[in-house]
Amino acid sequence: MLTVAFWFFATLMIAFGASVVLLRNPVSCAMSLVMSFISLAALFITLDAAFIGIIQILVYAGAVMVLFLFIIMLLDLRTEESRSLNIGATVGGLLVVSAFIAFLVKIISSTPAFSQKLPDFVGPQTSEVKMIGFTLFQTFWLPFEVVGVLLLVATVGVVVLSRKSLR
Amino acid sequence: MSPLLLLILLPLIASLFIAAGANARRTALGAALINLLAAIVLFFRYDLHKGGWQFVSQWHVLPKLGVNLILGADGLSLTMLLLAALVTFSALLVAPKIEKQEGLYYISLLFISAGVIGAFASIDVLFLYGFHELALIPTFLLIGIWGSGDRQAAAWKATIYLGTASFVLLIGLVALYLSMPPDARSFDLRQMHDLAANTNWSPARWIYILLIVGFGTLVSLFPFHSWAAPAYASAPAPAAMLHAGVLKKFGLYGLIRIALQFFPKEITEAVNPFLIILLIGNIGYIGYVTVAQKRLDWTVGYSSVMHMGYIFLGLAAFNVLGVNGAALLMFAHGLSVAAAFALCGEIRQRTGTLDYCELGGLAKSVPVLGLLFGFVTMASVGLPGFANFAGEILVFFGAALSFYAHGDLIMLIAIVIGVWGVVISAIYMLRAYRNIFWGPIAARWESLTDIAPTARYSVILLLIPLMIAGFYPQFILKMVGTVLH
Amino acid sequence: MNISMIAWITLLVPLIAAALIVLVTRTSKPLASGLAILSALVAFVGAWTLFIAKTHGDFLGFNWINVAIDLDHHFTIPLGLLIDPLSRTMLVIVATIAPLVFIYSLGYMKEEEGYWRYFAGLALFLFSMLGIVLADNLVMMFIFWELVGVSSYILIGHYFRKNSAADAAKQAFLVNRIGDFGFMLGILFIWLATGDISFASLNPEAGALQGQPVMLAIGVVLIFCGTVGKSAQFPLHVWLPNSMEGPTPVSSLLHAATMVAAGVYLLARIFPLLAASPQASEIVLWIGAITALGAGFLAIGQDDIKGILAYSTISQLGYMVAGAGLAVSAALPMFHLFTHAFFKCLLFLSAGSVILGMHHEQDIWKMGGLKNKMPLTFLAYLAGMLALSGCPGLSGSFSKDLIMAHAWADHRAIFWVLVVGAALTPFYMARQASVVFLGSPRSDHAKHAHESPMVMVLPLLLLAIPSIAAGWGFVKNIFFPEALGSLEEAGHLPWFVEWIFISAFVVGIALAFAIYRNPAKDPLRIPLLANRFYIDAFYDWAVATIQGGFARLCSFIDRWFINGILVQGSATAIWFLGFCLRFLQVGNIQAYAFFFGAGVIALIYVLLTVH
Amino acid sequence: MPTLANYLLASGILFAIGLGGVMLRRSIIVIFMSLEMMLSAANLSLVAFSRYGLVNGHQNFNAQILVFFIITVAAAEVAVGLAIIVSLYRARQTTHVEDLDTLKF
Amino acid sequence: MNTLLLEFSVVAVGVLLLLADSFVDRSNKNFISYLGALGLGAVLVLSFLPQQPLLTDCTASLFLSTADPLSTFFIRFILIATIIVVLMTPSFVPVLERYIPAERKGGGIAEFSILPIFACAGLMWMVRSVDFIMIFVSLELATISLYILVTYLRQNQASLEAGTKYLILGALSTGFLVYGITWIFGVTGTTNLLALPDAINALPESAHTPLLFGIALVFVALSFKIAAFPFQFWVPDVYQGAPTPVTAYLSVASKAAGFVVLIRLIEALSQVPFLQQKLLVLVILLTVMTLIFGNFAAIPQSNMKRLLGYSSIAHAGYLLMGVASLSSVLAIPAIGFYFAGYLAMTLLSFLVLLLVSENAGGDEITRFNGLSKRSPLLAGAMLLSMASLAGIPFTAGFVGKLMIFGVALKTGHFGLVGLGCITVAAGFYYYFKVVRAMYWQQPSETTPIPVTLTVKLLIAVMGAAIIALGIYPAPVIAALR
Repeated sequence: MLTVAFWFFATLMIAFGASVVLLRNPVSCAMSLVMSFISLAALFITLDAAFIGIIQILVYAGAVMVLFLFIIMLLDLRTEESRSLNIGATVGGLLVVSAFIAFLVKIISSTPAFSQKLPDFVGPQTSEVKMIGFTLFQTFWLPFEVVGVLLLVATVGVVVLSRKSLR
Repeated sequence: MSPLLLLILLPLIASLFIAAGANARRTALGAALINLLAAIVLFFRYDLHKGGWQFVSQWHVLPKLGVNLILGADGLSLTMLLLAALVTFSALLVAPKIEKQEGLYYISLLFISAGVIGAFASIDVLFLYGFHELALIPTFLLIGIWGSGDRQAAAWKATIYLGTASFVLLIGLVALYLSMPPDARSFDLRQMHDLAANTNWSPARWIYILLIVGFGTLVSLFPFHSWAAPAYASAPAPAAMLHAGVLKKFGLYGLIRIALQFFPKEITEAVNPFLIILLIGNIGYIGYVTVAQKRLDWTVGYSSVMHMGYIFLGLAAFNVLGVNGAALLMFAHGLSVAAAFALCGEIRQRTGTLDYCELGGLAKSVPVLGLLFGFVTMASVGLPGFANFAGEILVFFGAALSFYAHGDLIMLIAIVIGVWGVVISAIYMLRAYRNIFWGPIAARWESLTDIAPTARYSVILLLIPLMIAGFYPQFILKMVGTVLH
Repeated sequence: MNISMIAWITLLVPLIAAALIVLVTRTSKPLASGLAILSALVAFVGAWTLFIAKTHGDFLGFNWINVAIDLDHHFTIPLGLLIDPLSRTMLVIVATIAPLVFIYSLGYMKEEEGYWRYFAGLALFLFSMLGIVLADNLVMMFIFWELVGVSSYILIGHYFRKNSAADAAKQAFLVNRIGDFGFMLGILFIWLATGDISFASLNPEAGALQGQPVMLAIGVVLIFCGTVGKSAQFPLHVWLPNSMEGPTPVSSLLHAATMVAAGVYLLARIFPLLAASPQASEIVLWIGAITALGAGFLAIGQDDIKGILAYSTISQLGYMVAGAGLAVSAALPMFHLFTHAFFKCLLFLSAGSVILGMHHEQDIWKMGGLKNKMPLTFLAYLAGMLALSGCPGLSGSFSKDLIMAHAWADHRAIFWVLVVGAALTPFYMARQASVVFLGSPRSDHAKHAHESPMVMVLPLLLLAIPSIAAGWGFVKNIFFPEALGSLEEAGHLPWFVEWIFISAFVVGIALAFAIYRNPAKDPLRIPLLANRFYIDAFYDWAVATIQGGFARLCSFIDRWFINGILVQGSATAIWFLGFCLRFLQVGNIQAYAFFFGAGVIALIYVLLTVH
Repeated sequence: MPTLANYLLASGILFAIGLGGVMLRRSIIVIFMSLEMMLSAANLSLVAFSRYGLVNGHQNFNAQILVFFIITVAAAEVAVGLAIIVSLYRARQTTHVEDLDTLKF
Repeated sequence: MNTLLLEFSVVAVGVLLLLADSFVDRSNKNFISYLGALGLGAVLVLSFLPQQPLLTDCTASLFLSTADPLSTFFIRFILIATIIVVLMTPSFVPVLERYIPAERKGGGIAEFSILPIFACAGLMWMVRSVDFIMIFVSLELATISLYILVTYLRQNQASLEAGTKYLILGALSTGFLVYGITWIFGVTGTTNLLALPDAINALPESAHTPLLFGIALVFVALSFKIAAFPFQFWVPDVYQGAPTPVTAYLSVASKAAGFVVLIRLIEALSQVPFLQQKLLVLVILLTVMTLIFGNFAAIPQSNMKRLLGYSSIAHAGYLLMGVASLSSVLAIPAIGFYFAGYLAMTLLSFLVLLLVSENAGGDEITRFNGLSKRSPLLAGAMLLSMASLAGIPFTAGFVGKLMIFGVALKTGHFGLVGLGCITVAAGFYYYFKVVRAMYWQQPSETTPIPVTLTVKLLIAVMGAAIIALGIYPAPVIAALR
């Protein structure tokens, strides 16, 4: 069952991921990114990280991608004008990508520890959310604060950058 | 308050005043004059019987790393200080009226002066080095702004060349420092002397070569001389005087202080032949390059490169005679070449050219200038009565002695070429004198005004000690003798 | 007032005079000349005092250089005055002739400009010459050796606005420098070999010279180079004739009587070494002989009244050098130096008088019949000319014949060379005499020539006396005591040798008068001689082509290889590297991303593979 | 049962695809999407690692916190990035990288 | 006082300023920057008060190093840099007004001097963090505020382009950072640098390759931050396009923070035997390439800001030389000192550049022609900073180079030192180009350049700092030993 789910969603994720890069129309790119993210979330769930999965769907597939689509619509971006794609860049890019994947494969395959079976889930007594909340506010409160500041900065920045005319 | 520190600070303070808007020329001259007097006093206050470092004073900088600002002077450095003060004063004296940015002009000169004084007055090697570098930018500005001919290219080349060379030198010094026992590392010359014995000498040969190359470039040792002639040719007279007369001697001073005194015999003897070959290049090869020059400023510029060969010969002799001769020659050459450049400037001011083909017969219209130039000519061809001769003689005797001691052929060749070099320098200097001051005079030179009093006095100021030291070399040798044993 | 002080005063007064003239009395003619003459007279008095007092000793002044090599060794170059028979005699010669010439100059230079320069030069010269004479060691002699070089440079270049004069002065200095090159090396060599530079302790057995004939020879020959330069021996003789560009009194004092003789004096000084080294003396001998003969021939080809005398001087110096080379005794060359000084000085001064009378016309073919116009000059000239030609009974014959006699004894080939020279001497002198003084005037100047003022003629007459008498026995005994070296006849000479000398004289004179009885122009004109054996031309070519070429080559290398390729080249290379590198910054994000990715791959690779 | 290797490989490939997108696509928007993709790929392997608990056998939930942070930061980045893109578009009427090469060499 | 207070008080300053900006109703916003400087100054003073170390039971100690010399030094460093940059902004207002659309005067100007303060907080956290999570978030805080600042001139094409490039490449490096952290965490199970060495030592041989993979990716991100070749490509473009104060901030503060993290990482990993050699080789490679690229590519530059961009790459090279010599005790003092000097000379040069380019209307070096006649003060300041950058004695730059090369020699990197000599020569070449323009060339116009009191003060302070550090470096070095 889990296996099937994994293979299904993994292929889905990668396929849509690939189509993000391959499709020409930004909108379809965005849509396939959404799909890829959803299947990613599914994979999270297969890893018993339901909460993260849901966050993923809410934040990414939801908010972020809506933002993307919104901007695309706003700017009314048509498909990339079919300029002759730069052979050199393409070949170089593909070379780099394949090299990267090759390294990955080599590393993953060369490490026995990675081929272990999934250990059974010794989940937290309390609910996952609760647990995350606790760790977040007990142990990780400092980074959390920092992230808070970061969000503030981001808001200010977005206002400064995109507001039509500043007061 | 150490007198030496005052000696260094005075020009800097003066330049501050100038920057604040004081009368540039008067302020500068005043500072230089006080410095000159102070230098003379120190020179004679030095206690010859006690010897060694005197007037020592010290300020901590990085005591843990053995870096401190230590000022002090012994016979050799006092001689060089005297030279520096003399040349500074007369250089400022000959400086013509400056239209554009007079303040900057004098500030630059004062900075060079402060730099050389500091270099000769510091016992700490790092400051010795640093003070010398103080002159880099002022020279750049002086040549670039107020120079003549192809000044910018010359200044550009000289600055980058020298900057790089001194960085190589710095690496050498640091390496020398690092090669000492970790617990007792120091840049203090005196301490370095004591440590020289129990120092880790594995990379010593390379350090030695680094130092030779670094210092050598500053002294325009063949083949690292390309910067010198063009820079001097196009520099304004005072800058050329200070640079060729004093600043250049820093390299030799450093060699005597550091390279010669620390390194074990086997290394120096292993490297010496190459040094000798290079200095043969200076005397023989550059000598003939000088003969081929067609303009006075280039002739003098190249001749100052050539004469370094003699000093190097003295150093390469590695015995008391040679090094004493070298020290004396440093003093002598500093004065004579400064005077030469001063007169170059005077002639250029009047005629606007230094080309042998265009000049001639000036001795009629500017007799005093001619007379003075005659003296300078005779000094630089190494004529008895001028210190140059005494220095060269000593150098030759020293070289002969070391040939006698080691019997290496290359030294013999160096001696023969060195003695022949005296003929070479006679060839070009006499030709210069004959072509500029003798022969029939062209109509347009009939009505030149003779040398200005200030310039006249400044040149005389340079010639007097030159002749004193020529008639009575002990005047200098007594001093430097206290250092070199 | 002790002896050494006198010696020092004698030496230094002229220097002081020179300094004063340059510093103070540049404006006033009488003061300048007065100071100079005064100093010369002081020197004269001092010299004679020293001579009469038969002073002997080495008077140390101070250590000019004194360097402690280590605790108990010092390297010193002392400045001291060595007064011995040799220097005494030389001193007298110099100090006697100098004042005469100084006084003579009063008249000769009256009209000239640069008066003070001239007399300052003379005073400086006197100082330096006395220095050479009194020097007690090689380096000190070298110092003054250089100084006479300078003073001669100044004096030859007196008419510096004439290109010829300027060039002559330069040439004189340079050629002498070439000689000094050897001299200096010689000093170093001797010092290394014997560990000493003072004349007193020169001996061929000292130090490394012990049983090393080759070393000794090298040392002596190197020092002899100095002589070759200063005494204008072949091949460095070219400067002397050109030096005639200077005022005539200068020619007579420096370039005839004293300075050029310094070379011979040097040989006499190092005579112990010279005598001990057969190889060296052989070389010296031949150089001298060749010079004596060659210059004799060249004298025939000259038209300039001073030129003839110049070559004759060279030839006579050749005799002296040859005399030294015979290695019999130091007195032998000195004797000829002694006599020659007087009559050659006399000849030049009278030539000067003629030139002045001829309004600075020096070409003998424009003269003629002057004996009536300037009788006193003619008489003085006659004395000098005969003395020089070796007329029996006059000073020249004694010294010259003595040298040739020794040559017969020791070295037959040299003898014949010298004899031919001895026949040439009367020939060219008689030629000059008859063309200048006899016959009829060849130009207006000659027609209106006039006797010179008394101030010039008096020195002539005074000099005529020693020219005649200097060779006579009693004079010889005064000035050449045994201590200086024997002047005995060289063993037993066959009867005819005397006759060879006399016939050489007679033949020379007779031929000359036969050929040159009042011709309008030179009846025998030999291009080879007129062009000085083309030696000068060769030198000019060599200097221009070989040295100049070499210099230009060096300059070219310096400009284009060292500066161009090495320095500028490396700078350009770095600049170009930077120029290429900056084109990596193509400005395109994707390119950057690609480089980024490539960098990532590279980093991973390095980290994974390096061990 | 899928092994850790599978997850790692899947996420790695997604990451690589994102990288490729950054290098190959011209529209800045899409490039930005690819960047987001890379981040989430990282998240995936992070969660996988934590689930498989290599070190001492049982899960390490700190990873999930990290994932949480990453998502937040990414969101903020997107906001700012899109703002930049908007103002870029306003000024230049383009979101194409080729048009951004006035600064070079 | 509690060391955690520092950063939070900086944040507080920022927030207060935001409030002040929105409530105080003035068209002249300069007071914001002065207030900011004041606040930061106060924090700087705080940082000199005795800091009580974090209690071990305080969870923050998992993320922040307690006050160790390195972090204290660099916290102050970053504070000072920020203060100077904030004080620069008033002189930059005219440009801002030209390039941002404001419906009334002074609109959107305050944020320009407030955002650096938040970035400052981020960097301060960054230099102290000993945990990858903390490093990540604080780095992102700083970076995102810098994205905004770089793009701040919304209607200036260059600024926009620079912003976009910085954004995309920055995000890319973030991706690699995250992915790298993932792998390191995955293999070792920890994100804490201090715990890392033991964790690694406990690892089986087989787990080394994935670990190295992770380390490599983290290195990529850091190299991007410090602009080491081949991750330096953003630097010249972004420097050229960004608003001058921001460029200054980028080149000093964020680079410094990057280096601190790099040093912490390397120090942690060097405790693992099998990593030492690998890391050393890696760093040396980076050093060589960075030195060559930065110095040589700078030679032909004609735009001052771009030149300074290349020069900052070059200096990253020298600093990397110091990092390569970390085995020497003096290495960290050397790096710290180099930064101290670098701060003074770089900020000074940027300040002068800012004034000149505003006055002469451009960043090209030719705009500096004859500056010595137009304003001796500015020319002198620029001369001083150029001399220091080139490494002339009695300037901070010289002592910095001296120490860096010293430790390199001591560690035996002779090759690096040799290369260093050549690059220093190149340095002379391009730095003196500016001097040449200022002193040799004739000015196109001769009107003197007005200089405000603040600027005079800044110039005086920084110039004095350059010389003082050059003559008496002891205090700074002592602070790091």
